[in-house]
Amino acid sequence: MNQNDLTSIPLYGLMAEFDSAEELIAAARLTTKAGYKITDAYAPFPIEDLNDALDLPASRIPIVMLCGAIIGAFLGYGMQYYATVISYPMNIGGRALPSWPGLIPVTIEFTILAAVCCGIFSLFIVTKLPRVYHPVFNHPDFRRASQDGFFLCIRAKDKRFDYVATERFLRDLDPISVMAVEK
Amino acid sequence: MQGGDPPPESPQVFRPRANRFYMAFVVSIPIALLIGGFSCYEVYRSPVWTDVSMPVAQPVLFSHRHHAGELQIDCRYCHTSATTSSFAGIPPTETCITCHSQILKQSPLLKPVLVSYNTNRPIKWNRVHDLPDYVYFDHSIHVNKGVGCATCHGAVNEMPLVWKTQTLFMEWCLQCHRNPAPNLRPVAQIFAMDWKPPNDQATQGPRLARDYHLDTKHLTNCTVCHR
Amino acid sequence: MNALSKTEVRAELDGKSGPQFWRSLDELADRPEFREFLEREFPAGASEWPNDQLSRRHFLGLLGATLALAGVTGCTRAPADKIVPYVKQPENVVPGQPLYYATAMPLHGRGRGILVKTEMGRPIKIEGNPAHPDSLGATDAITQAAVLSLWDPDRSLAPYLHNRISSWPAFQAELLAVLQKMDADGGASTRILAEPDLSPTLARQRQALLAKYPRLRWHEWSPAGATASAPKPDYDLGKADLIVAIGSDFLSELPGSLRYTRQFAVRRRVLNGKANPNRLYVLESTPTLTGAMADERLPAAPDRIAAVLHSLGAMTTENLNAAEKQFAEKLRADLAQFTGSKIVIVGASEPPEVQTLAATLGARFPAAPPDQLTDLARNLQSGNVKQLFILGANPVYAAPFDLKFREAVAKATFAVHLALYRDETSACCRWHLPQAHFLETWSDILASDGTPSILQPAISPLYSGRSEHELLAMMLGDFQPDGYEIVRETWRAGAPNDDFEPLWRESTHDGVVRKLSAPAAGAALVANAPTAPRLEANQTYLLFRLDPTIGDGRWSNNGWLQELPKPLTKLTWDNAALIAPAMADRLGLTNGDVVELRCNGATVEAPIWILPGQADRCVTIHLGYGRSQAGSVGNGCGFDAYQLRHSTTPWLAVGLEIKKTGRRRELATTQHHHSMEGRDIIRVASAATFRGKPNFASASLTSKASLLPETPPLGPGRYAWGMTVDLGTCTGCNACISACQAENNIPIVGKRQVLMNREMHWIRIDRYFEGSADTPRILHMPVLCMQCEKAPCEIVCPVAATVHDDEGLNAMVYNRCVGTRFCSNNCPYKVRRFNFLEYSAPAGSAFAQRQNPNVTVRRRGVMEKCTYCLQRITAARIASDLQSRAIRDGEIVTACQQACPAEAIVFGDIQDRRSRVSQRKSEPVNYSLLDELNTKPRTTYLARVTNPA
Amino acid sequence: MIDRVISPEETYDSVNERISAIVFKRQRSWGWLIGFALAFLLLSVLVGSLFWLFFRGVGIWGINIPVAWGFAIINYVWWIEIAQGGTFISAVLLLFHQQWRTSVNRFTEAVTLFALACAGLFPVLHLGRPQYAFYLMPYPNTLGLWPQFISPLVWDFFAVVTYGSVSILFWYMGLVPDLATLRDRTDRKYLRRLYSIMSFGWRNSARHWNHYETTYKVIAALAAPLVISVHSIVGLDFAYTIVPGWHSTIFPPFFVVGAIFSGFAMVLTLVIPVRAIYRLHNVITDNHLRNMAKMLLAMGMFVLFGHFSELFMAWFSGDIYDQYHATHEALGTYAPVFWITFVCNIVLIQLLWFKYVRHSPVILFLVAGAVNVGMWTERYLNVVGSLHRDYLPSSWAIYHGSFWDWSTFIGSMGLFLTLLFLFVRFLPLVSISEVRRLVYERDIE
Repeated sequence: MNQNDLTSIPLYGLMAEFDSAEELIAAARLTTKAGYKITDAYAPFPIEDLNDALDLPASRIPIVMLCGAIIGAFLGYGMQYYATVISYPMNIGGRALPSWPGLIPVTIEFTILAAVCCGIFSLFIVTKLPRVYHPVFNHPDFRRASQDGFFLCIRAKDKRFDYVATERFLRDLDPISVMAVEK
Repeated sequence: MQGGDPPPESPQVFRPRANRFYMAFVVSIPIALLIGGFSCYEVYRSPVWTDVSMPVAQPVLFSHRHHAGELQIDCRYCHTSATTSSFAGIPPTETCITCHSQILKQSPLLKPVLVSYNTNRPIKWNRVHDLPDYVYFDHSIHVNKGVGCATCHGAVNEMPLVWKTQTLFMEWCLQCHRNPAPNLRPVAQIFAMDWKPPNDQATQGPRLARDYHLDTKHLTNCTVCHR
Repeated sequence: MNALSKTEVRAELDGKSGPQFWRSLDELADRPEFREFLEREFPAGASEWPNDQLSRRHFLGLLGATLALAGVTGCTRAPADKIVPYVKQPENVVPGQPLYYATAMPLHGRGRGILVKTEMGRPIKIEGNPAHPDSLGATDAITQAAVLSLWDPDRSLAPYLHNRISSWPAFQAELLAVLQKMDADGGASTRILAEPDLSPTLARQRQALLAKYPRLRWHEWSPAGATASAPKPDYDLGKADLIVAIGSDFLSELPGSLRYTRQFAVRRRVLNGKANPNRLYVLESTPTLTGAMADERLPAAPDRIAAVLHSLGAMTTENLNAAEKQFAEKLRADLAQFTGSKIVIVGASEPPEVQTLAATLGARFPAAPPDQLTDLARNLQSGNVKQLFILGANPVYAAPFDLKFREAVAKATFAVHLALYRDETSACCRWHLPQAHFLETWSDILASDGTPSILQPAISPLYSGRSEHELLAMMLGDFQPDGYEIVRETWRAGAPNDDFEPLWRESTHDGVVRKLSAPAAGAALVANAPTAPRLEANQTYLLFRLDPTIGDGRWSNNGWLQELPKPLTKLTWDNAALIAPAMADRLGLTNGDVVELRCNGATVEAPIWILPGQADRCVTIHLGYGRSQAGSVGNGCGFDAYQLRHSTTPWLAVGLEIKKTGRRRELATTQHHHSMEGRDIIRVASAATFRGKPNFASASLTSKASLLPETPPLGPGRYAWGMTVDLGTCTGCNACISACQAENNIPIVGKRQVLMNREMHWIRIDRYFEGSADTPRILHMPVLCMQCEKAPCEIVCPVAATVHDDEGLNAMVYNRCVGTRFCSNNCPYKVRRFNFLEYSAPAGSAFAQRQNPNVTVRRRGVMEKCTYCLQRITAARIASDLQSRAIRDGEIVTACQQACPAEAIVFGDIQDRRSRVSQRKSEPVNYSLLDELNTKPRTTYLARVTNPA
Repeated sequence: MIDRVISPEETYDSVNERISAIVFKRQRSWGWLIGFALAFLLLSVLVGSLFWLFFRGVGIWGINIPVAWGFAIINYVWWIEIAQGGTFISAVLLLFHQQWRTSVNRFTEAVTLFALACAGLFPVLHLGRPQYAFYLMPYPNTLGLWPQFISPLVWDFFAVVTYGSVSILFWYMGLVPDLATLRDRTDRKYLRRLYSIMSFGWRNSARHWNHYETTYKVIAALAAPLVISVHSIVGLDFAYTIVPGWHSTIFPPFFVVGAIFSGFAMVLTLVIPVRAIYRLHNVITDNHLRNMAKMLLAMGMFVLFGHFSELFMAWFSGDIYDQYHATHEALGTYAPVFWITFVCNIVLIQLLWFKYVRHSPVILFLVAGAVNVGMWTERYLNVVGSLHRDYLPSSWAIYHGSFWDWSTFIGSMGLFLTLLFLFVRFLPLVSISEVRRLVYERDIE
């Protein structure tokens, strides 16, 4: 194939498939070293080493969850305080108002529930899921990514992306195959 | 889930637009819940459920506007026990006859009344203000402690057929039991249909509350209305 | 009156009993015909009164019906409701305000003064009449429950001819013919069997009748053995320092018992830190409430009672066993010591031998009631009697078995039976006539001390009932009898016409007649005294007693009384053969074993109930059960003790044989465990101990520190309601339970549910036995909601359905309750009751008419409990607020307090130092139950101070 | 070391195949059909009982005053404690890097969910007026009223709701990658779409895995205190009161360990047959069973300690009511129940000291089953034993479950089993992605 018709196809990126997790990790390291930023890897299970290989920043979702927890706690206690002291104070078994130890359990539950919901919610946001159509699925063998395939993808929007150069670069990492993925 | 088939040779499961459908679906769930909840909340408080301002048909076309409004007949003339008993009292047929043995004897509107009087069969009125049976409301104490008829029953003197002007929800009872002052009237004004809170109600209300020995702390006890 | 539709209603309900009966009423109530039927009933009843002067108590069925539903809790949106006014409003009826009428209730031939509370014309509650000597404002359980019988849909609704529905005119037509026959023979072949009511009007009519038909014979009989003529001894227990009761339950079974209890209690009460109790000796064969109050009690078989009494006279104690000897010696010493201020009472049911011995100690007793039934039965059998008029009595069921009364009645060609129910006797008579309930009739009756009262109706007859006076008037030729005029005529004789009216009005208003006089009541009697059995040693005795709740059987169809736990056995819905623990061991019997009792040649099968304190060799069986025609509630409960009752030995039979059958019968009791397990629940001390250590009840307790703030978070309110229960004077008579049931719309649940421990009484009386099983000390303790200031029930309720109000009431908001039952678990006193099923009377049923419109009727799945009669507190608060004054001490009286003859219950504001309840609480014997739990109960107890020799 | 939790001959492919085969290859398994039929039968018993319950009211049960709580609460506690096991294995063991959890966590989480479904049923059923259960929920109402927040039952309500939602989220989150695997392993168009939707189009991107892993761990970290709070609250339902035998500070921790105890027992009783039926010995190795057996033993000893401390406090406090309860429990009305509990929960588990027992699935299965029984009778003792004789002897009474008590209880097992049978049939009952990772870790070792 020659230069001009290649550029005419809208590209998502170049996808290289590897034989094993180890090779994928190694390849990912080199790719990052080579200065490619907008890259991604696909493996049938989470691999810690991939994160620094692609130098992915640590996820910030826990911070969101922490905020959620704090908000939940205040909501929980606040609601109970309002109900028992402000909205309709009642003499329950001659207990003080508020009898705060009794309000702790519900506060705890609120805290945890809020944190977890925030976590799940932000996970959807950062991963931009649900997304049932995605260019990577155009790759004929991509179905193995969820079974025993290991893929490395360099995105076309990467500054240093150049079809020919990048393809050669990937081939040098001796993958099973390198393939262009259309948008 | 829509999205249509991708071209047969493609390994894709869905077409691109499927993503938009999916996202729309996901987002719509919480929105639907919010709208549903809110509308329940609103409907329950709306006349659809509470019958507020919905005139109630009666076996006799009796017009409060005419009797209480135009003729200026005092509430107590018919609702005799309002000041002395828990139950305000519905006038016996006799009461109607006292006047109507002279006036409008022949009017067809009056027929059911005469029939009742002659056959000794009572008239079955339809309740307008019907509290649940586990709520014990006492007219006498309210009327004697500065709560006017119109405060709860509205301007009956302008109603041809009577309707509810208040929801009679517990929260409605409570707002007055918690802070009666704005609604309190001097004894003389209790049966006045046209009473409006004077400009100095802010000062007069609390004063009346004191004079009537109202103890709001006690008024919010469950035992005041429920037994 | 549409008799036919009534028979249909009856048909619907026939053969149903207990809960099914309530349910079927429910189904019935949904049918339009039935609603129409109800509506037709009540105004019809009203229009029957021609007399204008009576119009004020016309029965206002329709408005009544709407308000009766005021009890029913609606769950969701309220259905479109009708509101129905009068056509002509009776004067002094204010809708929503109750009216009280003073009248009297006939009981064992004597009258007990009562006040009837009517709401919108419906009698819903009976209170005692303070002005009446036999009430003094108190009532007993039966009086409280009588109002339920008024509303009983099983009551006879119309005259019946040979058990086929007929009418009064039809009866009068026949009566006319009969009267002509009687004129011919002067009433020779005519007999009247009446209950021994001490009623001047009845006496007057009897005399008139005997004058008109000189050869007519009038018989008086009741299974209770009471007679109008026999003079009853009357006592003033207040004066006595020493009381000796020999087989006499004077605290509960005599017409004057309420007064005696009041007098007795005065002496037993700890007042201002001082106690000067009288001393009570009780010598009896079967435990009674009086026995439970005794300082010295000796259970003994009749022959041993005779022996003990004899030894007192003979100044010797040989051939007495240790216990008897001890008792006899103490008693002899005290009899010597307390000369003058002593009273000896002997029971009417004791054998003559004992009575005569007791007389030597100064006991007065009525002559053995002459038995007039035997004579009647003989004459019936021999065919001398053609016309028989039975007024109220039920001889076919209750007559001694040897008289074969069923066959006897059949011999009379014209037998007429006037009664509340179509019972066993009605079935055998040519005519059954519906009797008007005593709350529906004009009459009069004397109290045990001879004070007359006028009975005035609180409501016109619900059905076509007539009073016995009206029937007698018919026999005297007046076929349009008017009960009102008949009674007035009796009394008019006593006063010149012009001042009669005010005196009459005063008498009817007060409930006792002071300034009018009536002809002395008394009857010409045919008597032949029963022959008493000889008291041989080592015999087994069979004792007959009236049932403590349903009496001689006349209350069998009263659900409240059926479910009321018998004071000592705590049994409900059943009677049993009571035997001593020792005897049970000998015979190898346990509770519920069915045995065959053989006596006087008759046999009956009865379940065994072992009762500590029962005398050895004595078996007690209660009359009144085993009925076949009582009604849907009473049919088939228990066994018929009358089947063993011989006319010659009405109260005591000798030579009883007991045979095990191997079968068992489940008996429903409300208390399974009878020992206090050494827990400090009921606190008792002798007068001596008390003088040494007045605070013995509370001394042991040290107040425990609490981390929780002591004052309720919302601060105290205007009042702080509290209550004291005096265990020293409580006799455990059950009046409070019955009163509470009437006041608070408490449903009955039936035997099955009681067996599952689901009875609903808000106040119960715990009964414990202490000491040896043969001669135990019997202790009573009324337990109701303690209204704890630190209520354990409230903190566990997830929906705030039970919370405190600022006056210290532990409120129960039924419509908020979701039924987790957590509150009951956490209540250490277990005073909460739960509607496991739909127990309450269905709306539209006759019983719903009886319900107190000021108390919510609880539906299925809701917890309920005592709230110190909140409705009465609210009423008083509104009344006082309307006058801008504080509630006065004693202005609020709870239902239990009002009924209590011993004034053991005191209620009031504990913030007010001068209130009676505060004073009671300041007594040294004041203590709170389970106070180590720091629940801070508002209900506290006054420990019992006894006075043993 | 690691090959003790995954057998050497397993590869990515074999794992994928073995597990997804259960879902895809619907080979005629009569066992499953019959089992499902039975479960469904029991479920219909439940439905019938509920119909009668709502028609007549809770009076159809044996409950009374004083014993106002009966089977409903017993079953509630029993089920919710069973639920505990799953969360503990999948969450707590995850935090402690116990690799052996991976092959069982999916299944145990499912057990958690279904047990929770049963548990959640009973608090509502046991209400006298279930139609008003929503009163326990804080929501804007026309009454101006709120729940009574210092009631343990309100705590319970929030605890169960939280526990339920967190468990579902946690469970489903773990499922997503496996659903993606299923999506990619089938060629049936509609199945692919279904799984594609269910897996939100998961594509195993390293960037996603990064966030996924972190969140999963944090949620696990939160689930641990959650389960502890939940079971402490269940314990407080009793300890909060003043009932002799309930009012005891040991209860919250006692209930937590009791929960882990019965949780593990139930997992064992279910895992042993399942792995036999679906021949999963390579992923769920004997070693898994041994570990769980050890946990069972450890928790059993904690439970024993709980009992002991109850007795000790009764004696030590000098409270006559507690003392009476303690002695009456072992010797009184419900002595048989007590001794059944004693044998099942305390005597039998001592067998687990022996290697032989821990190594024999059959005996393990029996012991675990006994513990399930024992935990139920133990709750019976807790609820009924304490209530039937409290302070005033006058109100003491006997309680025994009615026919409808039993039918409701057994019916609830039907609900549980039905859900379980559907689960093993239609969803991967072992986490494929995590086992794949095991294979990987084994290989690099």
